[in-house]
Amino acid sequence: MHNLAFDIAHLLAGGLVLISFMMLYQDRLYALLNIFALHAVVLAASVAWQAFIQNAPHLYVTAAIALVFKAIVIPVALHRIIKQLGIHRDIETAVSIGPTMLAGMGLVALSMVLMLRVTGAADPLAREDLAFALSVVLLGLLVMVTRRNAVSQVVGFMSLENGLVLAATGAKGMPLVVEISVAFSILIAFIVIGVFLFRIRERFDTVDVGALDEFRGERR
Amino acid sequence: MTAASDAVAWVLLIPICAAATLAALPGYRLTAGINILASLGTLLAALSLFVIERPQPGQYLLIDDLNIVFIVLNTFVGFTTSVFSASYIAHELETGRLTPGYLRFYHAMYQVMMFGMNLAFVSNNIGLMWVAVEIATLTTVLMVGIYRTHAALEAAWKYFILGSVGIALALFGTILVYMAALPVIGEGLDAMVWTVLISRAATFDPALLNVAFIFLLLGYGTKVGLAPLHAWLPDAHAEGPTPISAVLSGLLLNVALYAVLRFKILLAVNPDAISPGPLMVTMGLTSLLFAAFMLYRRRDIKRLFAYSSIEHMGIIVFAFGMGGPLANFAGLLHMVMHSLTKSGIFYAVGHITQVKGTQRIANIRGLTETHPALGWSLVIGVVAIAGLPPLGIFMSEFLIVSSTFARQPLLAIPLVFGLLLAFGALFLRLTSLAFGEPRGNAAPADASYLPMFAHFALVLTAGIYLPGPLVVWFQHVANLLG
Amino acid sequence: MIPAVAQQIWCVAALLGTTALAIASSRSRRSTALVYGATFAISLVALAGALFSLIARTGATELTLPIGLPWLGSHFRLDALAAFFLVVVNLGAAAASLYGLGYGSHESMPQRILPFFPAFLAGMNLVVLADDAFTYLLCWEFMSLASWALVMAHHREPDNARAGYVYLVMASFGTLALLLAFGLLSGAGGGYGFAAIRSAQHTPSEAALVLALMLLGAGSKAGLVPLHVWLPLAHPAAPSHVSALMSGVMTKVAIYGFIRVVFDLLGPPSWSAGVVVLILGGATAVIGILYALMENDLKRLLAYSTIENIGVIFTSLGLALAFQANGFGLAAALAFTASLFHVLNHSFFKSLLFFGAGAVLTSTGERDMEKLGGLIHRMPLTSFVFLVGCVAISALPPFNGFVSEWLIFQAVLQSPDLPQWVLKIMVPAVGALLALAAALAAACFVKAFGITFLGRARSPAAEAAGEVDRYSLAAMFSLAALCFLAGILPGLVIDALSPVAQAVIGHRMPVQANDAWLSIVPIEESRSSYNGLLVFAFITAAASLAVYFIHRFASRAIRRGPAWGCGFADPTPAAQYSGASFVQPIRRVFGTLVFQAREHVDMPAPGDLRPARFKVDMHDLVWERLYTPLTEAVWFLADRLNQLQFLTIRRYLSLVFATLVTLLLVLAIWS
Amino acid sequence: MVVISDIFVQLGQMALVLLLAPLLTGVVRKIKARLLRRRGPSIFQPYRDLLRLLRKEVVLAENASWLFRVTPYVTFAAIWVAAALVPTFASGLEFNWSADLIAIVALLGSARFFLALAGMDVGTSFGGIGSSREVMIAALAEPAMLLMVFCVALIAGSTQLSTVATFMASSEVGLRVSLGMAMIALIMVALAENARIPVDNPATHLELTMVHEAMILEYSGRHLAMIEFGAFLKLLLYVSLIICVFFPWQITTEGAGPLSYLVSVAAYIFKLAVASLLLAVFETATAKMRVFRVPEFLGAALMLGLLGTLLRFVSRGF
Repeated sequence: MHNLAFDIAHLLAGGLVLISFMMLYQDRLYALLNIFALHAVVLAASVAWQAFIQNAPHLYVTAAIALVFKAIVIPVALHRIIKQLGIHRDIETAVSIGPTMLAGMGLVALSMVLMLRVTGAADPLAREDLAFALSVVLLGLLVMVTRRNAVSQVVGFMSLENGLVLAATGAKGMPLVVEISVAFSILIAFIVIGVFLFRIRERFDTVDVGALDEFRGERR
Repeated sequence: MTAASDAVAWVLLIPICAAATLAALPGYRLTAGINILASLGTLLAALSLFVIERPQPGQYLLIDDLNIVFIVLNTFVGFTTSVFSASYIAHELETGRLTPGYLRFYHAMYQVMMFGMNLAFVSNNIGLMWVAVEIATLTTVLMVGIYRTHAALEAAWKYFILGSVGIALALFGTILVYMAALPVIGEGLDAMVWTVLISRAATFDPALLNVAFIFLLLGYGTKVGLAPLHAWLPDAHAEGPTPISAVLSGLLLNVALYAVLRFKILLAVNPDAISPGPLMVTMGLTSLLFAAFMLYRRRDIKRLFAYSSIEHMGIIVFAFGMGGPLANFAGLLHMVMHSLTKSGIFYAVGHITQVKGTQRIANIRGLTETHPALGWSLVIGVVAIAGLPPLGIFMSEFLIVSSTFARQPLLAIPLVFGLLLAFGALFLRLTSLAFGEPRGNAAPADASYLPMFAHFALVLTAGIYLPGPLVVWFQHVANLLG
Repeated sequence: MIPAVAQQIWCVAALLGTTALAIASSRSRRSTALVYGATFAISLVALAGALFSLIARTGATELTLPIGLPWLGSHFRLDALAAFFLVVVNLGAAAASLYGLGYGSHESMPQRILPFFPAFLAGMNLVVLADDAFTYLLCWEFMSLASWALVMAHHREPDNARAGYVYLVMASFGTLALLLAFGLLSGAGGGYGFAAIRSAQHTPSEAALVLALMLLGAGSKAGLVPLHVWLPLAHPAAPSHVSALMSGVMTKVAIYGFIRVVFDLLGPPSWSAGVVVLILGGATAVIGILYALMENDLKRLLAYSTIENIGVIFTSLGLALAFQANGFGLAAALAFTASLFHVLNHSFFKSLLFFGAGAVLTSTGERDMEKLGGLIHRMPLTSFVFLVGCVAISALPPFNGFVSEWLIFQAVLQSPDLPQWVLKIMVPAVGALLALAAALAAACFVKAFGITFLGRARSPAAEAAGEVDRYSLAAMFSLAALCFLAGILPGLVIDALSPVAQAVIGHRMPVQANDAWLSIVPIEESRSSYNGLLVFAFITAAASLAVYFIHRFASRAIRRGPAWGCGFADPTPAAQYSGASFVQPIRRVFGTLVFQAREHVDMPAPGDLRPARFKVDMHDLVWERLYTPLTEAVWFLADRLNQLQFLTIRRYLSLVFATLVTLLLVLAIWS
Repeated sequence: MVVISDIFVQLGQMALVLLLAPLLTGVVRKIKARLLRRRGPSIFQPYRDLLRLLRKEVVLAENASWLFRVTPYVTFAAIWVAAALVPTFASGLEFNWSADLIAIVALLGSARFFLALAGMDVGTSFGGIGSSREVMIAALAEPAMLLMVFCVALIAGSTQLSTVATFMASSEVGLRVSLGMAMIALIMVALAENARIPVDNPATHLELTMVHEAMILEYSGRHLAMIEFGAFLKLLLYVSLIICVFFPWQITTEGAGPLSYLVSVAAYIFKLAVASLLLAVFETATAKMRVFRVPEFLGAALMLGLLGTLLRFVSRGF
């Protein structure tokens, strides 16, 4: 039983990393959103699984949030934003796909190296989980910094945050997990609203119109 | 005991209740008054913490020697800033940069922010501390964007995005700490309670702690404004209302620093973990040198002092990184002095920008002639921040440099170099601001000098005479910092 | 009976009180008289106290106040060395205050000077009294700060702003150097008390490093080449009585710091230290006076000549170090006493000369010598005292400047006893440099006096000049009298200095007071001796004899006529020799080397009506080779880094990301 | 008793130099004239000139200040005192401990200082030329002189002229390279200081070439007399300085009988005669150099002095 539990958890976590890679690979917006939705679903699954094996019911809430909010609400909202702002569909990347993938590999390797140092005293499940979580976090950051497009950066941030939730739920009996996931969902909501409110089209750092492109502080 | 916990409760309750009421109330005079009163109340509550005996550290709240210093400093500057902001905001209303609606929001947010910071200080729970820091950050984000100009919005946006990434990193670090504690302490809330953690930290898994510390250093370091994570800081200072700039420089940075320190202590307890010193020293020096160079090209007066904040944060982190009783003492002293001085400077700068109607350094000349009070206080402020005697920062810099040179001569060279660079830049600007042919509006300013003078008076006395009890206190804390 | 040091501290407190008074009474018109009167009285009291404890040889007295570094308190100590420098400081202060009583009334914005003047005095007193590193540096930097405020007094001139800026940056550079030195001396434990430092053991490498840092720190304040650049900018920018203090006194405070650390705290020196100091001193002396010669701004000229004198003082300090290191107590005492004597002398005549320059400035509004001239007719008294100052600073008997130079030469002549060949060879060479500097100084002050006071007025302002007020004259005359007295009664001064030498070097010069006819004998009479009094007596006797005989037996008739000038009298004062043309021969000799001076003559062809032009361009190599590149480097880096202000958020995020990954990598590799 | 005699000796010296100074110049001029196949004025001509000048009234430029009128006496006095302190025929003078060799150099310096100022006082361009060139020459001559002093003092272990003289007279000195160099340096300096050819020509009033004469151009009557007298004294001083340092034979030491005094006076006068002959020959043999060659000339003197000072370590004499 325990082995099975371990394997499933492992599988799900690994799946997250894999999906992160798919995100890195994607260069079409809608597809990216769909993949992110998948990411969220898998996260929800793994959280739920954790809830089951740690028999910690409150984690189900987190799973639910992940499922509803991240897998459905946000992607839909972003779809509409893309339509309304008329963001054109394909993402121009700062770094081309190939090197990005390589960098991703490197990051995963790095996180493995770091985490496998951890003494076996910490229970293996947590350990593996952390390794995966760390890689998901790093990959999320990678997405953020390699994509020029606002929406995809939001997506990157959310995947990063998925990694956090994964880690948090992997940690046995960690308090405040639910609160944290809620807080983060709100944060993301803020960002999405911000993107919509300031009608950020292309780059993350230009609010509304070109007039502001000049403004980088003092460049007046 | 009960009285004590009450005091702690007051420190948190007053701001939050005040926030609620202020959100509801209209009218400038009333709200500003309430704001001041609330801040004063919080200050008194914080001061009362000195006299009454400590409560037992609970699962959430904690009062110990380290954080009480921060709390008192925090509430004090919060109070003076509220006084300053009263007169400042009045002017903003006249010029119509702020509408009453936003004003209400402003005051409410101010109190929420104070609440967040106090909470961060008193929290005995790393999770709670994280939440508190984030509350403080988000509120300041909203305040920075309050003018709704493009510049302000973008500054706020930048702050927000970088901040949230910082949040994420800090959280991951927190989780890692919990994971490290898990095998030793067991599941549940205890594994996040600071006092418990510190008592058992020696047996934690070092590898986890190391990774955790890096994430925490970067996460909270983003808010400390360490280069190269500083990007949000200058714009946030420059575009927000000046009271917020004062609070940012004087307080929020300290909050983040406090968090970093907590975890430094945690790591210091564990023998196998990496010593956080070298990391902090490196980042400190980087920030110092970087900011020192950046100071030369500044054209906006508020951004200038924002960068000087980065520089001083670098010095402080450097000092704590060096460790040892002298350096830690110096670091604490430097932190307190910097908060007082820098907020004082921002008070002066706020009035100056209001009366001159510009933040461009090029358009401000000969202040000592047109506005002697403001001009000379600016001079005093810069003299203080540049580390000239007889003001407080001189003492801390003296201790830092001399002790560093005695222990690590090679580290002292870049340190001294950075100090000199920053010095040169600051005075280059000061000479053009305070002296020379007057330029710009010469109308008399209706300013509230009291907070400014209070701060500088404190800094001056500290530079010449530090009261014995305070010193003992600091030394105790310094040893506690290891 | 309160101890001497307490008296001094009280005086300082009174000075600070005067600052408060000045701020309070800044509105009233009488504040000028009030403040300077107060500082004058206080300085006199302090002077009396210091003199007493110097002459009466009261031992060192200490005092600890519960301020400054909390666990240390701030220590003050009044020993012979401190007492001597207190005499220098307060004497200059008293004179400057007296002068200020008159000069200050011409001041356009006194409220920018009055508060800082007493603060400046207090700072200088405190530096000399301080007995722990923290207090010392605090007062040191406070002194710099106050003097900076005084330099910025006339802040509307852009030059002054620049001067103040350069000054303050150099000052804080010096302070940081001192800070490092003290950090090294007091060790990681933070034993900042001078007593602790004195008792601590210092390795040779430490000592060498400390010496280097002291040369940077104290040297930058005293004006050692190449750290002197701020001095000719800042000293002239300040009001004249402040310039006098900065040049005549503050540089001496810097020398005090050097002596205190290198001779007192650092323990027995190594002879190589002497070599370094000797070279620096000699170079400073010659370069300083050459700059002074080329200068046409009176106050800048004086400032540069200060650099020369600092060089002289450091040279003899270097001699003292060399002798001390080899255990030649008497010779060391001789060199050391000579340097102290020169410190005293320079404070006398440099203050006097700056006062004179200030007098000229007030009555003509000109500092540029090329616009002056003929003042000896309109300001006879001022010109007389200025002449005294010039003779004294040119080291001519029977005035005081000569005595100290003479003593230094006597010290130089002790060099063959030294065991190290480097020193054997080098000391006479440095002596040659000193001789050259002295001769050039004479030339320089012939120019200064001749162009400014003699000849015919070169501008209407100089034409309309008038004598200055009584206070200024009183100050100048008292200083001139001191120059003269120290010149003819050097034995008394040397005896007064002996306790200092005794305390610092461990030996003293032989007692002079009971030599016949008050003559001075450094080592023994067969070697050398000098008697200013007799020389003066002889000269006066001879001169009056000549005058008597001539006026008695030969003609005494006088007829005034136009100047002859080889037959054609000059049409206009502009045809006189100007300052620039006066130094042209010397510029030809040294200028090409030191200033890369190039002369361009543009001589029109015969029949061409365009005027002939003569142009000289000279370069300040120190600025061009050292400081300009430095500043350029800083600005270049600032520009490059400034790009980071203008990145996009994505780039900033990448920075964060990069940092994170690097740190993680470091962790992965190392731990 | 000894004191009295010493004082007499001292006064005798002062009187003697005063008397002999013009004569020396007269002799030099006479010899030069003879070398140029002229008869030349009598050797007492300088005395006559002085007396004539003393009798004339002073013509003072309107712009001349008190300094201008004081200077002649000051310079004269300074030089006289300096000259009185150089042992001519007897060492161990009563007062020569009151000023040593360095002081004597400085005394001459102050004389020059005032003269240069006086040159600038009236405000003519000639005075300016004179002063500036004089000052330039002095700026190099004085260090050279001092180096010579160092060299001698380091060897004799004293800057006290009497001591030096007695030491040099004593046998243990021997011939020394450094001494030779010092002597050459001193001679060069002496030529420059006394405005002799090749540095300056005392006889010319050609504006481009003159230095000393240009300075005193405005002087007349008794003032000029004083200055001329000063110049004569200076020449004598330098000559007797060279004599007493490098050829101190037959200089009577203290407490000797009157006869020895007479002998040494005679010896002294003889030495002077030889010196003047040499000087005259040298001056007629060489041509005056351009003003801006002078620095090189004096620079050579400076180098010689320094070299001598340094060489004294290697050459211990024999």
